[in-house]
Amino acid sequence: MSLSMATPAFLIERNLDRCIHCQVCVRQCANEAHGYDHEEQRVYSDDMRCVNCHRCVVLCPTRALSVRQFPLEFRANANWTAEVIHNIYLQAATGGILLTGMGNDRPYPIYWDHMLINASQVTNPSIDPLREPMELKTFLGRKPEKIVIENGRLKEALPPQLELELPVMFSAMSFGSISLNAMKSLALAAEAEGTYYNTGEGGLHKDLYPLGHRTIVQVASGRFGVHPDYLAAGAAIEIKIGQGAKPGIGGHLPGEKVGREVSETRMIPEGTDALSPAPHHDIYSIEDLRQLIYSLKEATNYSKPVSVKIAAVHNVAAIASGIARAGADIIAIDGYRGGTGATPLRTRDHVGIPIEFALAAVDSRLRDEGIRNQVSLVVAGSIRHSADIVKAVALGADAVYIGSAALIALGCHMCQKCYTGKCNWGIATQDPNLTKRLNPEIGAKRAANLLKAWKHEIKEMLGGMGINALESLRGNRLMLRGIGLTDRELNILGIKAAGE
Amino acid sequence: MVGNDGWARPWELQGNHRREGSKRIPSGCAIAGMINRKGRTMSGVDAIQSIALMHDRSNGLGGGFAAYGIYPEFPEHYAFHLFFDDHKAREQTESFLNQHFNIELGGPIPTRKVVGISGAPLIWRYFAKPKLEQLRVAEMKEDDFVVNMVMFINERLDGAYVFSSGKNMGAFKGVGYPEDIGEFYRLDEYRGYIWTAHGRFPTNTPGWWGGAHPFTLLDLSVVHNGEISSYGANRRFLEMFGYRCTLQTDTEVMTYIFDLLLRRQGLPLETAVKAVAAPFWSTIARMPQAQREVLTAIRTVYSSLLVNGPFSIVLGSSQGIMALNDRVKLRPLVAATKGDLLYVASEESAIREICPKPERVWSPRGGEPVIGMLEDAMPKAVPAPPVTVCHL
Amino acid sequence: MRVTAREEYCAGCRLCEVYCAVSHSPYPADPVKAFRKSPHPPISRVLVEEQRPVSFALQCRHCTEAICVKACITGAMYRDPVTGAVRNQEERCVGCWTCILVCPFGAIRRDEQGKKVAAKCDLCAGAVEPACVKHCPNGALVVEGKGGGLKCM
Amino acid sequence: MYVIIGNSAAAVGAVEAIRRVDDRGPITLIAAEPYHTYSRPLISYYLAGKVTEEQMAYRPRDFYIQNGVKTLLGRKAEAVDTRARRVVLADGEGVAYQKLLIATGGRPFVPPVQGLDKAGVFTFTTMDDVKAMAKEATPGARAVVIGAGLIGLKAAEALIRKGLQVTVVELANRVLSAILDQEGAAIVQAHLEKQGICFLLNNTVTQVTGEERIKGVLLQDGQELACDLLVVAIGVVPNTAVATGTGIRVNRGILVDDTLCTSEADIYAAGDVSEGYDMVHGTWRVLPLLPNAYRQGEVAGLNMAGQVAKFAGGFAMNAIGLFGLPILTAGLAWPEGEGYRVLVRADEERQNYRKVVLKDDRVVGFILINQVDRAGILTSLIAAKTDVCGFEEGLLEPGFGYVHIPVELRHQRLLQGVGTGW
Repeated sequence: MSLSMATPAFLIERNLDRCIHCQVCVRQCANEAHGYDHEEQRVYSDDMRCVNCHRCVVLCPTRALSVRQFPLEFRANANWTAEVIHNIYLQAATGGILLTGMGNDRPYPIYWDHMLINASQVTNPSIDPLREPMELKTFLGRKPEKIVIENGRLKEALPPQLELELPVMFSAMSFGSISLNAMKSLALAAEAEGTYYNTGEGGLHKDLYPLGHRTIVQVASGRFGVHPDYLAAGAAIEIKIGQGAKPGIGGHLPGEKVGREVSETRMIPEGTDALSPAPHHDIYSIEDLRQLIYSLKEATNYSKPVSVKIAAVHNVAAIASGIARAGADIIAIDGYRGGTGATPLRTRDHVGIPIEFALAAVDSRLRDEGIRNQVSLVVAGSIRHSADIVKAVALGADAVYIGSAALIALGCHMCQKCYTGKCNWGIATQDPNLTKRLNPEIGAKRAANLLKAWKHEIKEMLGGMGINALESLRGNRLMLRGIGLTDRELNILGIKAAGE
Repeated sequence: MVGNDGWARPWELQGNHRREGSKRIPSGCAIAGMINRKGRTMSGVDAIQSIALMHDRSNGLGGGFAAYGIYPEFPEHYAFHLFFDDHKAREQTESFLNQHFNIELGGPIPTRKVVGISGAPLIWRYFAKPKLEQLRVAEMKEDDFVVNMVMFINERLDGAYVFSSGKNMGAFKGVGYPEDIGEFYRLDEYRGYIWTAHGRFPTNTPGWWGGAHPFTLLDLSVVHNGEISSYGANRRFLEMFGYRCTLQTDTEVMTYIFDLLLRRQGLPLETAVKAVAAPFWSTIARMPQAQREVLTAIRTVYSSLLVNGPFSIVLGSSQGIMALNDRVKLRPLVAATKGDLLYVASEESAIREICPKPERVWSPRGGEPVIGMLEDAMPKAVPAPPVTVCHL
Repeated sequence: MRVTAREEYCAGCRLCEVYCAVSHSPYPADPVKAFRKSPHPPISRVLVEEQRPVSFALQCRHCTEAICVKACITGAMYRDPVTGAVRNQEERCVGCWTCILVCPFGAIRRDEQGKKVAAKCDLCAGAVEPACVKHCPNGALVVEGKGGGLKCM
Repeated sequence: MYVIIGNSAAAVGAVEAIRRVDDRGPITLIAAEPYHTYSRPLISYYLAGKVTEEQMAYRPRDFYIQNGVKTLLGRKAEAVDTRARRVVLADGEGVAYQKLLIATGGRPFVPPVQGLDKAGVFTFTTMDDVKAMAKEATPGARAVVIGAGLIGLKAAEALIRKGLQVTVVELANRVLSAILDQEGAAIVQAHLEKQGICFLLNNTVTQVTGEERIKGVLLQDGQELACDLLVVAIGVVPNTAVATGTGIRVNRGILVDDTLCTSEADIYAAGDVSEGYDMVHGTWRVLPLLPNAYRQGEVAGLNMAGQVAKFAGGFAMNAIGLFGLPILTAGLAWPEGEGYRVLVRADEERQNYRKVVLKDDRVVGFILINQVDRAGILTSLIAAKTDVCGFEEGLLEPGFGYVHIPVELRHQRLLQGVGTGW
């Protein structure tokens, strides 16, 4: 036993004038940061255990609690920051890689916030979405170059498409990384709002089969839960090559999260670690990907679009072009801010590129090659609000995936401790004491409300631009102007500077 | 840019933007159009008179006309109308044209002096046919070849601009009020079975004649009132098909959309219209299944060709005219008939000015086209010219 | 009418108990005062049962043929003819606990802080929504069965 | 025309039941006592000064008016003329009936001891009893209570609270011998002794001394106790007098069937006067408990009004608190014979006692002292004859509740109801 260098990250402040010692905080903290002293008949706190998830703060009936950064400071040093030092202490003590959850939180530029949206004035009318129809319907899937009509009928049916009532879907999040109640919340919200959610690589729990038509079923490197009924149940199939939070590395669901239901759904023994290899071991090149795409299409009788999800990396445009030519109907690109349940800290924070650049580059590249219509582009990786979506569509996206935002709607407070399995909000956990904290009816309502609200906001912004159908915004980069960007950045984004 | 084969590939070019194309200009306008469905020709006087009545809808910064059936003596020749900044540009262009075409006749377009029209460029026209060996080298259909040539000139040849390229038709346009432009071009001396006219109200002063309406490509012409909010989306989609929107005017996009859908993809006019001014999804949902499938497919495949924002247009072709509003009808458009004549205009008064007692006058609904075709033409695709590709 | 727990969504936070106690205290709108102004914490009429991971709140079922009403030795326990709620007239109650002996749900509690009286859910008479339902953070409590109660006999 | 003799729980239960079905038929209620219906168990509270006479009302003052009941209070029913279908009052008046309920309750059992007619000797059942006693129960006076049962101990508690010196004489070897076992009784006795009550067990009064007025008592063991007050609280017996000579069959109490009908048509009996079915013992016997009385009165009332209702039976159960120590019991608490299993958890220091008796995996009785919360769940397990296999270890938990009950049964009970049948 040697000296621990660990100091609390957060300070729990309890206003003793307001605390009624009701112990709600004690009962709600899975990290045991609150306790009750029976002898003194009072509640106390242990700062060391606090992860700042706000569960206690939100539930405290007298608003007696608050959490702050622990005020302990090192000697000021712009280079050796407290975080750097603490992480070294931790690694020196454990010899392990640093794990974290959710997405990249480093202060890199957020390019969404360097783009501004246009609006109509005088020369064309803005449109009031409360009075005029405003269409957000979006189809994802391969589009033929042209249609042929014979005798008033289509000569050939369209390739399979996903039909979205708004250009937002719920990102891949697996049962295992999140709770079944969280899955149900998203699935029900997708059903209510006419969009889709994604199984991630966790398989499809039996309770969710009735919502298969709202499900994108993922096929990832571990092939967990993949079987004919699974493929048949989904509305689309997504091959996961990579994700923004951990480009180039695999996944690891620890055995303690593999309870009976996760085990059944993933088709792996109870209590065993679920290890997803870094690559698909049947895909070592683009032609292998083509084989998998067509195997899946064959397996489902060409009835469902096949998506390929990749992390946004340096030469994403060329990769995307290859994927389009390999037969994918949808390409999902996950930027470096994309979230996850668990990822090595250094990978999360230092690998990948911003989704804004990746999107602009891919859209331009596919148009240059004249194949943009052959695939739909879905982008992910920290889409935070409706304006991000409007900007993404204007840059060229067909739709976006939201993960973190959806979880925040369900109650996530971004404490980044998903990997501990002790999510106090019942989201990133399989502990039955915690999962029941998320009532999927409420979760579904909240997630659906978020989509509803964003739908209204997108319509407002579209109307402001004088546009009444989302497709007229797609790739319409004239609707964007850059602010605070270099010429090179403007050039990559394909937009003009504000004032131009 | 010219490839090793000597063939122009405009889509490989980075635009050397000058002239109007360097800035995108929103504008308001007056439009008018008329057709004699029996194919009987009318003098340009009516068209001038009609558009003149809507004087206040334009601001003197652009006016123009398209007329069909005006060159009966050269029915099979492409009638190229060009603006030249100077004779150097003209000579360079003529050499290019001679390289690729057999020019039957060429010379300045006759004009007369008019008060209020100044700064006119050199305005020439050439009646020409592509050289067969050039077609062979290009391995292209004749119409694609011509389009390519037009794009190349407009994009690459400094000081030259093709503003009309159809057969037995011509566009006449310039900076000024439309009635003055008509006077300037001596349109009273032409007779055509279709006339369209345009008066422009741009919100800046480009001072360049090529920016006026109509915009044409082959025998398609478009006069347009409105601003296309979807311009960026439409344009980037069209660029995938090789179109270069050098002028950044909305109308140019409209022309290319119809060129793509009608000429290159052979869609029926009705279908093309549904792509441009699509019915709302709520309307589609109420349609019978077959129709619903067709419209869903149109909106899915051609979603990027939906023209959003306020507009009214008159599309002219050798087969007829089509007038169309945006689907919400945010710009005025009135139609009227009398006998074999169909009139469309921004204002009813402009029709009554030349046809005081029409048999029927109506205001077309948003997205519902008014189509007037020659009686011996089917109201569908403009038939593509025969393929003349020769494989060696 | 009664409040029913959906135990699969009970987070075990016991805010229902806290708010029940508060709303039956002299300071129904102020939890701090409700707990701190009186010498004893106010008593909740809701009881949360817990044996991890199972937990649920339990309140009076407001039985149709309420055995507590029949068994009450003083006549304090009665059915409100308007709301149908089974209520205890605390000034008539002597705290004999016969109701506790007969209630098959164990939904009546002893309040021995002042005069001994039986404390039970009154559906927050007069309120739009009982306090426990209103303040349950997870929708684990719902008002059910307009009109009828359960059978306790 | 309904006639009810009696004015306590069974009578009120009958009135409320009749009015649920028949809001018009005339009801006449005859009672020997002149008071509005009052709660008999509250007399000890009255004596202790915890309730006023006003607060003893079992139903609101206007209850009978609201329910259209004609009351003949202070009028004793002497006899029933079954042939003429009328009740004969002490003053000779007759009250005709179509349906008659006898709900005359119990009367105190008074043993044949010499001198019980002296002043200062009381029984402890009625309002008149307690009013009389209250006048003489002055602080410092010495009281002897015969009987350490429910009534005797409640009387003793009240007298202590009034400042008297109290000695309880009990023939049995323990207090509350009817409901408690030895171990439970010891806890209660110790608790009461701390409050100043003296107990003389295995003993009884053989003679009352004094002239006009009581001076003391002689006990079986020869002791003599000086006292100013004697309370006779040995128990109650059914007050069946009115049935005498009618042909109504009477054992200890009036015999009834499961509709509470006596051997005579249209004549019903309910409450402490009758013998009801004990579902734990499986026999018909007198169950002198207020909840039983009400429910029997209710069933009788429904049948009188033409409904078909059945009394499925009851069983002994008692809730009593003595100086703040609650004692809740039900069913068979100290079984004799084969096949019983007894679960006990005791902590005498804290006065906690929890005993559950099982037979054939069913709960048949329990005793809870001090930690009595949620006792009703156990009671309902007795009534419903629920198989407790699988959760019997929870029965002894002080916090025993639905969380210990398997999920299916829990949901069935909490969502659909209990359905005990009693």
